[in-house]
Amino acid sequence: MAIFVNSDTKVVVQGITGKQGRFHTQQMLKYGTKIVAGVSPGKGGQEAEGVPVYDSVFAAAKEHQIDAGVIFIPAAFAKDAALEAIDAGLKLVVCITEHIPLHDAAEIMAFAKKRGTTIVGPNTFGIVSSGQCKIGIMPNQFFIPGPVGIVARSGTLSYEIVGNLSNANLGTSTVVGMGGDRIVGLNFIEVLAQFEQDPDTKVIVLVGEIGGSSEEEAAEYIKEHITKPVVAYIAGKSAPPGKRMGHAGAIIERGKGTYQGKIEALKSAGVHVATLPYEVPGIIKELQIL
Amino acid sequence: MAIFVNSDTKVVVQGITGKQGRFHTQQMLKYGTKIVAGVSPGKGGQEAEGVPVYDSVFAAAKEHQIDAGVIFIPAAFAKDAALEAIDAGLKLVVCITEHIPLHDAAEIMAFAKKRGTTIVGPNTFGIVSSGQCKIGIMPNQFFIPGPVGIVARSGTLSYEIVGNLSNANLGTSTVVGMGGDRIVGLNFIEVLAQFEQDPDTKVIVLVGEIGGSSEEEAAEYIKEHITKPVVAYIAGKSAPPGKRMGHAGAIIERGKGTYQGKIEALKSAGVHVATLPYEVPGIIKELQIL
Amino acid sequence: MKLFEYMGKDLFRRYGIPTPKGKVIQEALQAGPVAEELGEVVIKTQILSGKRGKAGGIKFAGNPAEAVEAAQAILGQEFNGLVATEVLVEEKLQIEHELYLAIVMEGSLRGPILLASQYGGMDIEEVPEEHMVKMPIDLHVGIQPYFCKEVARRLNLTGELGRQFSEMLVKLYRLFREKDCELVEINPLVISGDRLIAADAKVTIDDEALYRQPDLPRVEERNEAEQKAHAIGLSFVQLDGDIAIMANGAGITMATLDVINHYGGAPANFLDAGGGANVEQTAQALELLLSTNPKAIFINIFGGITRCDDVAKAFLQVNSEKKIDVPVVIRLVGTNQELGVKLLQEQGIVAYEQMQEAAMKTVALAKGMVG
Amino acid sequence: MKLFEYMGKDLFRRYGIPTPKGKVIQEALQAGPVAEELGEVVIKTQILSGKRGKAGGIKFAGNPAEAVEAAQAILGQEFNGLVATEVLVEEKLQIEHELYLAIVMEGSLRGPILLASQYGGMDIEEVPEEHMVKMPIDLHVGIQPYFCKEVARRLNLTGELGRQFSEMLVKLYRLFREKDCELVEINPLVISGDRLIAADAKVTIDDEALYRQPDLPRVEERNEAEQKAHAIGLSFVQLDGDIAIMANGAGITMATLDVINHYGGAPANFLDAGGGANVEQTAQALELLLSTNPKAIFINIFGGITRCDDVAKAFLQVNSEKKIDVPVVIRLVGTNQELGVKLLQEQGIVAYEQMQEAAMKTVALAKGMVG
Repeated sequence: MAIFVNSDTKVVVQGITGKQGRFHTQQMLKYGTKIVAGVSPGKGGQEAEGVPVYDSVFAAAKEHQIDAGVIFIPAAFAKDAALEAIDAGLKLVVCITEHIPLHDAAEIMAFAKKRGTTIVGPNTFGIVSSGQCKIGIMPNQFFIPGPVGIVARSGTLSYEIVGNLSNANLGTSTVVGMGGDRIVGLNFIEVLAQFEQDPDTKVIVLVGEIGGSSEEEAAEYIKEHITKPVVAYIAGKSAPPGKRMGHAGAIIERGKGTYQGKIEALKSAGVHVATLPYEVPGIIKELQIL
Repeated sequence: MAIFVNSDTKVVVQGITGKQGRFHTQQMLKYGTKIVAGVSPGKGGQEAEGVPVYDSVFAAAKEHQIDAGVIFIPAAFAKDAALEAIDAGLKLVVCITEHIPLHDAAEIMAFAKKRGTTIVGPNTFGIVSSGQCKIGIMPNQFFIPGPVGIVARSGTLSYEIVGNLSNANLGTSTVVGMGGDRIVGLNFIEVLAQFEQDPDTKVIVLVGEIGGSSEEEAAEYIKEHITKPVVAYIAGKSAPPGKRMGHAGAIIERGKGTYQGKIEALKSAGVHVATLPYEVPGIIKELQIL
Repeated sequence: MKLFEYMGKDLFRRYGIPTPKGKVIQEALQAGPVAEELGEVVIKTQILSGKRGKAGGIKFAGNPAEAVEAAQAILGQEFNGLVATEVLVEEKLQIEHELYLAIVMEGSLRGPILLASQYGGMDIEEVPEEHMVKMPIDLHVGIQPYFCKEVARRLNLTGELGRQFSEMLVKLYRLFREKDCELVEINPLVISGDRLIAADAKVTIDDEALYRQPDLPRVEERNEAEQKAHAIGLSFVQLDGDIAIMANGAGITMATLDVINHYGGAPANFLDAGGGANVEQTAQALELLLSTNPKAIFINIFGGITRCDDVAKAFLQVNSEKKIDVPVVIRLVGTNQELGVKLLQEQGIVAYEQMQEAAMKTVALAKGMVG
Repeated sequence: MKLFEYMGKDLFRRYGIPTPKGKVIQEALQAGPVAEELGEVVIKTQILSGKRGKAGGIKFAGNPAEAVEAAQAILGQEFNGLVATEVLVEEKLQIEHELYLAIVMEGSLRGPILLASQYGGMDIEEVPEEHMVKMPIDLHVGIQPYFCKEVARRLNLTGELGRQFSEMLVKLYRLFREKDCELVEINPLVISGDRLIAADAKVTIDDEALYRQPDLPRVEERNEAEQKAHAIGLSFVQLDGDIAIMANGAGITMATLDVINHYGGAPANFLDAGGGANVEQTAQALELLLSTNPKAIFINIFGGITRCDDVAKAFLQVNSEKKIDVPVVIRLVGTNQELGVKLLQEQGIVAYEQMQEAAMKTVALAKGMVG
């Protein structure tokens, strides 16, 4: 099963002829992702990595059934690319691009909501259903099938945890990168709800960080709706307030978004909290559910 | 049962202290409509026709459960009133106001669609589920319960047909006035779909007119989805092209929206077409389904 | 409200949409100096109708003398039933290709749609469906760069022309939104050398929004009687028959015309007195009908908000003031029916209850078949 | 990017939002003429921090001499850790009531929200929840008249003040949208006689959108090292510890700080070299760390896009160029791990595989507990 994407998902790559787009198309194809088309204005009719290139998502969608898109487009043009993907009817759009202006992100989300499109990102490493479909920039080798569903705000930190899990012989069902920006398309709640329904996912790992309130909202939701065990790791315990820690969303402002607040909320929701990232596999083993 | 509104529907009247608003509030109350609140900015705290008045729909919605609203507000301010009703979370809004600018209507519909609000009108006589709930300006005396569901673009013409039906001892389940403007919230299809599901409705009467393409679209839909008998009357057979016949929507333009085109479409969908409005009851009797 | 071509082009220029150089004139002689300046010109009659070319309302001229002659041949003439009082004298464009572009409010979409075609210049209804580009516009998102590029792509406009097209489309949509348009249409949109130019302009403004468009010119399409009706708030359309008709509500008025027609009568007009007319409005409506000198008058009232006694009072008032000398058939049903019928009866006037019977009687009266 | 109060008020004025009369000055003596003109004044230190009043950064003056004195007392002083180099001299408002008004981008709503309160002037976190008005703004619909009236109603602003408020709100939202704001805040929004005036202005611009806001002033909050890092495209935050840290990715860098902290170490910085840094970028990052004179350096790489051999090469390059003399702990996992580890080994450098082990070693080294 897996969530959001699977071995049937047909993908278009926006910005396929750029350096990033080309490289990651290659990597995704290697992983087994069904990339059916690429888009690059003015380069319609060409091929990139063996994938046919079109001038627009509309043009690609006329020739192929397309379920999802992935955006490798510079920040200044990413809004337009995302709006096009939404307007062309894509059901899921992964926006890898970072540094997208906040108001642009808000406009993307408003249109996506109106049309029922799921946006992953922006500023995400993407989403991967292990062994089936990878839409994103994560290294192929770490994502092997298994019972752990992961939802994270941060990329490399997820790889770290996935790496630790695989050292402990634990694979992943789906790994979702929500993105590090203030405004992202998916929040923990929507992903948790999917994991709860997914028979392949036996345990959920939530990788959060300081800033915003999505971990607190997730805790509320877990309390009411999630029956599967949840293990959480929150980064940023030692971060000072008022400083943006790399991610646009990772900032403690006006006393909100603190590590302590998040941990308390999660604990009171029955979530198993790891203090250090490499404690996650041990906690899962202790649950004795696998 | 009935569709869209019933004896449980709780209604707010926007513009309740105006001449029209006051008069029709009185009439609706007489009919048995559950009017729980009225809105008139600056008059919060007063009463009108025994109904408590609030300064805004938000203020009214804080004090009462409200399902539907009806707008008696001059055209220039009707868009704002409708947007407020939608934003305040009303599920159904009947917009009686005529002469609303086209772009305003489009903006209302765009917001309503986003929020899942059903708009009846603008430029409508409203909607009535006979014996249960009347939201609109139709004369009370003609709307008695019965097996005929009516959906119409025009008010007085509907009364004419309802009058003819009641002379023939046929009452109505729900009568829906879509409104005479070019852009209205409900089209025939959405109403037909509801009538199809409504056990109280045994036969459907569609009252159309020249202009636009909603009758043609209705015919397509009826062919595929409606199992109940449909009787149609279309006004405007003798109207010349290019002239607006009272309603903003009633105009034959560029060869589109003609009487002939509509009749043909309806007939080919198996609809029983009345050539003259007073033929409707006879056609229903001939169907021998009641 | 439809704008004349030259008004539409003025509006285009205000929004930065390229149009041919030109000038609108009322006297043929004025064509001379314009042609002097512009060289080869086209002279286009300014009427609110399409198919002007086929009707002979568009002529070309190679020099000032020819221009004056062409203007003379058009001015004062009738085309498609409309008299030309103005002509537009414009530079003759070198035309590589003609496209079609429009934005229109579409009822079934409840919002605007873009229509475009690679094949412009002809009647757009004649362009095969597969050559039409139709893209709904989301009001909340408007016209975004990707949208323009996609339309340009489907029209095969690339490079510089594509760029010009995108720019034009954004401007056209702004005009459409800001000026409360029902329709903006450019047919043909011309490729002339390396430029895109709007060679025609058709702009229709929403009548209901005119109150907030004070800077737009006003064009009056109504005839005198229609203007009078409009001034007193009635919806009136002149037709070419001899039976004057008044009813209350647009739908029932249309139906009344149809019924009269069905029995062989010819309606003289459409007059919707409104769903809630009072005595005074009804009387005014009646006077308007009388002023058109019909052979008979049919008043068809189904009283909802309209009260039957008000209608009876209005009729009696007008009748006492100016002794109505054409046969009048009155059908009265609905609110306060008994009261209205009684008022009429007291003056010896019969009110009908059935539309059918009343309509048949009216037609018979108009044909002089009954007294 | 946060704007100073006076910049925010300049922006307010450009959008027609009423502000007190005033002038920003750098020299205390300049306060004289301003007070001469304005009468009673308030002198406000211009620093990017709240709670300026409590810190003594806001003073009142009844005449020019007092104004100069007050400016003198502020300029060059430190408030909340920030040095005041400018003060704003403003007319002292007669204050009937203080409100709060803000528009902010809210992550959980994925769009803007309006925040307002009848109780302004104080720290907004201290206002009880039930006195806060919170209304999400739909980007697609914007701020409509009903919305303004509803907020005004909830703030008990009626009549003329309500009208002024609605007008101000529309302008504030336009500013918020057009200037790519994360936050616009007026606290307090003052009722002075019959007028509403923005007595303070807090405006935060989205850093990612600065490229399209060329007409806004630029405010630099970063210190020197942070600016240097920003210039080479690295995300760097200076902290007050002594262990320099570099990792690849914001999340793992934060986690690395936490782990170091957990074992009793004190991170000197946050440095995210990015998820896909190459040799050159990594080398620059390393040089930056060296320039801060830490007691130890911890390089924590989980190679995804980042290649471990690139990191190894970068380290060896810097090491050969400028002989690194602080202890460096390198953890290398992921893409091209073997290659990277081998390159280091060839130079006698051990790479760790486990974050835990590496972090503990780093802390021990920084504390001089091991060689």
